[in-house]
Amino acid sequence: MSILAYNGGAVVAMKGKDCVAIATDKRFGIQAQTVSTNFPKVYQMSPTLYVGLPGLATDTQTVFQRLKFRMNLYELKENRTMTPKTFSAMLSNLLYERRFGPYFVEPVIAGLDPITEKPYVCNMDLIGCPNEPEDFVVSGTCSEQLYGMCEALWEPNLGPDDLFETISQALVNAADRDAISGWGAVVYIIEKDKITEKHVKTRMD
Amino acid sequence: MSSIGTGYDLSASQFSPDGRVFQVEYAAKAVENSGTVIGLRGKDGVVFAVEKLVTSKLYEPGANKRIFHIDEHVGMAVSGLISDARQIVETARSEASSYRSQYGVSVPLKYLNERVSMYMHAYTLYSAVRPYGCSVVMGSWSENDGPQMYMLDPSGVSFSYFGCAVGKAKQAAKTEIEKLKLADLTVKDLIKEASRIIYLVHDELKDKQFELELSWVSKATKGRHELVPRELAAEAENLAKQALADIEDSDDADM
Amino acid sequence: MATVLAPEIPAPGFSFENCQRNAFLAQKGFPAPRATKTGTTIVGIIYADGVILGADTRATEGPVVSDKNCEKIHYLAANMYCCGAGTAADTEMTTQSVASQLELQRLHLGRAIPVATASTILQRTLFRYQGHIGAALVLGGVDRTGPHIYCIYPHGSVDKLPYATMGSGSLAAMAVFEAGWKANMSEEEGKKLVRDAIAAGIFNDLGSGSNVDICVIPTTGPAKYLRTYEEANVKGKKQGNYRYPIGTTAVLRQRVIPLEVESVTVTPTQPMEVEPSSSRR
Amino acid sequence: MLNVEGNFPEYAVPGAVQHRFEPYADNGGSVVAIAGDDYAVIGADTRLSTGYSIYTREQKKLFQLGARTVLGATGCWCDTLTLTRLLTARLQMYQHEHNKPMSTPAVAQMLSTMMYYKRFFPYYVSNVLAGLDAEGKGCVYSYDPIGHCERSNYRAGGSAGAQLQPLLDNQIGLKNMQNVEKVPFPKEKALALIKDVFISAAERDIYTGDSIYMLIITADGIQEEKFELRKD
Amino acid sequence: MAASVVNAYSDPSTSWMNAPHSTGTSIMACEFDGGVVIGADSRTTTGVYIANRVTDKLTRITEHIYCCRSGSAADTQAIADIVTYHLNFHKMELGEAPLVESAAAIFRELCYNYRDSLMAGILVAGWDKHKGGQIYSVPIGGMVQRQQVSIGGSGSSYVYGYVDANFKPKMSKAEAMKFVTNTLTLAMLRDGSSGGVVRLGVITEAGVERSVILGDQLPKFYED
Repeated sequence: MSILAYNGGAVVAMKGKDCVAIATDKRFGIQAQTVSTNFPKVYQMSPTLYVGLPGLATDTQTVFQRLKFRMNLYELKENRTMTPKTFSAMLSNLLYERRFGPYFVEPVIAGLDPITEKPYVCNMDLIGCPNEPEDFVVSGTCSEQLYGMCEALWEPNLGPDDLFETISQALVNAADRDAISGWGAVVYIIEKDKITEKHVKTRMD
Repeated sequence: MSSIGTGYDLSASQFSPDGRVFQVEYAAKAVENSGTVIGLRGKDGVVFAVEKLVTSKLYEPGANKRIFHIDEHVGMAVSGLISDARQIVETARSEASSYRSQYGVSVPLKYLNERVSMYMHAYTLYSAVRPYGCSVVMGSWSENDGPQMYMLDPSGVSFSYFGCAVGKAKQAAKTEIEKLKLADLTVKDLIKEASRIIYLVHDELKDKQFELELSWVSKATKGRHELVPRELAAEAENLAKQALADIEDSDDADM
Repeated sequence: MATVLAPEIPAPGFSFENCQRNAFLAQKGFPAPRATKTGTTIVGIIYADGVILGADTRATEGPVVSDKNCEKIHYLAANMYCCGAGTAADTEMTTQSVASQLELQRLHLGRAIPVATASTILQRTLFRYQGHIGAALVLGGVDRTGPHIYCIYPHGSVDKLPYATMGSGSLAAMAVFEAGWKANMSEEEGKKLVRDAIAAGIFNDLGSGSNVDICVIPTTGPAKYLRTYEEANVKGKKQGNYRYPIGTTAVLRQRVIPLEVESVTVTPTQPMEVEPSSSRR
Repeated sequence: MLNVEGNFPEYAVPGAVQHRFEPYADNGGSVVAIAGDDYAVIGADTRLSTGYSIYTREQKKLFQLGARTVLGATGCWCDTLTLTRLLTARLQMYQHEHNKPMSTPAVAQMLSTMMYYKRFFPYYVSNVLAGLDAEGKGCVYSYDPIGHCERSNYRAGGSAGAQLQPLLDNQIGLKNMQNVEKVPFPKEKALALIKDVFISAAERDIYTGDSIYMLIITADGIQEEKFELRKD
Repeated sequence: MAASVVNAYSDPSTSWMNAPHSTGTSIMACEFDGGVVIGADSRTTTGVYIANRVTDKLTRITEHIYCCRSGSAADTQAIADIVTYHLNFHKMELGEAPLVESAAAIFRELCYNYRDSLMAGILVAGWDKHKGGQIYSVPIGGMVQRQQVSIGGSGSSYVYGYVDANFKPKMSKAEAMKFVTNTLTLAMLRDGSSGGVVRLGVITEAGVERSVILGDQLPKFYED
């Protein structure tokens, strides 16, 4: 059993028309036992920049705090908000520093560029290899299921509401086919003028 | 000597107005006070002869020797402050041994000389340290390079010589050495010549007693630097005394 | 020790902080997962007027394709590009680090850097880590001594060749090269040969796929990085429609966080009037 | 000393190297089957691979076990061939004994027993059986390598099984969707869905691709259909 | 679904992807009247795949000193680089061409001190004004041994007999080159890890003279 499947969990992010969406399940478990159903893996780093950190829960929290620290330093020094691309590079370096003793997280980044408002999604493996596709990224214990769902459901230029439906159906149906993901889900729809946070009703088994 | 005592001679890191580094010159002076050391390079090897002054009868014979072994094939004769010289010997030995450990062959004298010169020169640049008060002569013989001899000064300058002399009676010794046709002489002849010159230049009035030290490195010793065997040394010394006696007789005759 | 509560600026270079913990976990039956690997077909040839590099664009995590259009031809310098196979993060980071070292050197020396320098830096970096940095690279570039192709293996050995292939698809690509390569090919012939070699890898090797990227580096003129030179494979046209009517997904609660958008006026920036530095020299 | 055998085979002392016999091989491939009220559709990709190379791009992985029953099998191809050979032999014996062909549920049960027979040295095969049952209704049976049999309306199996299954749950099982009412799933929609689901699988699974070969089982016989996929 | 029993990477047909890059190799050096002849095959393999069929295993250290590399390509290249750097630095200090013996001593220093992590069998051959043509063999353990003729690499085991039977001291240059070519060809015929072309080098006081004998021009021997 891989260490990435010790606590379970899954994250998916998709690009839409002038918007991006990022969704996470809410399970926290120790191997087969579910301990909490309120442990979302997505954190807000800046108004239009979210990061999802599925994997080993302890590393999820450590990496988030380390990221927050480095980002605060950056924003204090540069006196401007960090663009998603720069944030990815920073996260990639943070993970690659530990190339030979890695953190067990496979992050997903979703956001709008604060200046150009262009949607941006990216995911990485546990040692920070960035992958910045045009459509969607998946991560977590049911990544194969998520790939199958997203590959079929995603279309270019989906509006915020359609994007919400698509990403939710992708996550929920994929999580249902994975014993250690699910137990509630939350979706963030990020547009340039507002963030919509929706808690989706899912099976709780 | 114009700017003596004007404060420019206190540190090795200062030039006097006329461009001299007094500390180095004073170091050379220190060398003058010690016994005479001569080195002769012949056809098939190198000979060292040292006039080691004995300032008190209480000394054991052979104490404070002034000829050292640096490596199997390299000998060194020293003049000036003996304690300074010993540090130079130590340095030369460690250079030679590290070369052998790294490159697996014995150190070429040309290279060793450069390294030791650099070392001595380093002490003439800074005020925190004083230059070495000694001059050393290094000699070696090898199949490929033949006989080689270098003399190093406190300034860190060094030259390769056929014959050289340093110390108390260096000038007298040099005039004698220039008379010899060194290129044709073998080390066997050279130890006799060297002894003769030492006895000749030795001043009985000022420095009553002295011990003659002799060493050589040649084809005959298969490139190993060794002290000259006792009987050969004794023979050379007697011939030298003989020669000195003849000269004194002829002086009486002149009168 | 920089605890999470009192974080410090990270020291440069690798940190081995988690090694002990990870070893403990591995011993407890949780082996470390595999990082993204690029199965990959990468090639490089020397043609009449320089070098041509080629690569596929598929990155895999075991049997699953993680990136369908990743960039495997990395910029090293104006006159040099480097294709990477093996562990994706290693090729990415190694080439980025060497690219910055080369730029620093170029600024320092004031002249273009020879390809051999990049090859040596890469070789020594990889040798130092004894193959643990899993980067297999085809380095191609031109300098005043002409065009060069270097094959650099993860353990730190280098082959200098007129044509080379690396990665899981290298056998398929090498077959095409051994049949088709000639000295002094024209740019068109070269591009066609490289395209064929990559296509051979894409179709016959499961670790390679998607598109063909090509990069032509002529001795005269700038390098031309032809990203997606040919889209060898296109996703099938979906028969059905999978758009959900709004409201399909059951929502427990929701909230909207308005963002006040600072007045963002995107004005094309004028280059600041400053006399060019070169005139000062 | 640096372990010579591992890294430098030509310096290894012959005879000192231990090669463990590996009984299984994974030749990839995926299967999907959908059962409707009066039909059953089963499709499998036609790529046979080993490691990173392809044996063939046109290997049919569907086996007709009677007029109304088709088996889709992927995984270790040598096991598949052996299993299907034994199956056809058993069908023949049943025909001779009972003077009538086996019904699909009967075949399903027999397959389950045959696989459990090798409980401790399993066939490394993921099987999906599709057909019409005695009443002519569509049925799909799926198996794990040691014969556990489950009947359902739709099932995906093989190397891209994990990628295919959730979409079938959502589109056929109408899972997690509000205000949708269950309506019998037409054959045309099933065919379209199989094609779409394989298109997604070919994108993301390196062992699935080239083309799919489908059999549509209805009361009046079995038609076949081919559909091209990406070749990389 | 049963977990995938088979690990794709243990499958022999893909083992070449992660096998390190090794010079399987047949190398040789032979003293003759006036200098030394060195020779090598040109095959480098990763596992069973021939990664480079035109490798140059005769690596220049100084104008008059070459080394023949066998074993891990990475290790031998790194060692050769370090020795080249060190010896050229030494040449500057010395002011004259370094001794072949010194080069061998530096190779030994590296190969012995790091013998646990290196896989390198190196022949050091060259000419210097002290001892003329010399050959020093530095095998895998890191010892140094001067020899009049020396062979190395996995192909050498096939030709020890031929060398013992045919080596004569003080051969002429032509004889020595013929002898080395024959030996290497025989090794390449029998050893799977050796092949390609034969690269030769003749090192005398005048420097080095390199030549290549292509695969089809190699001498013919018994082939059933």
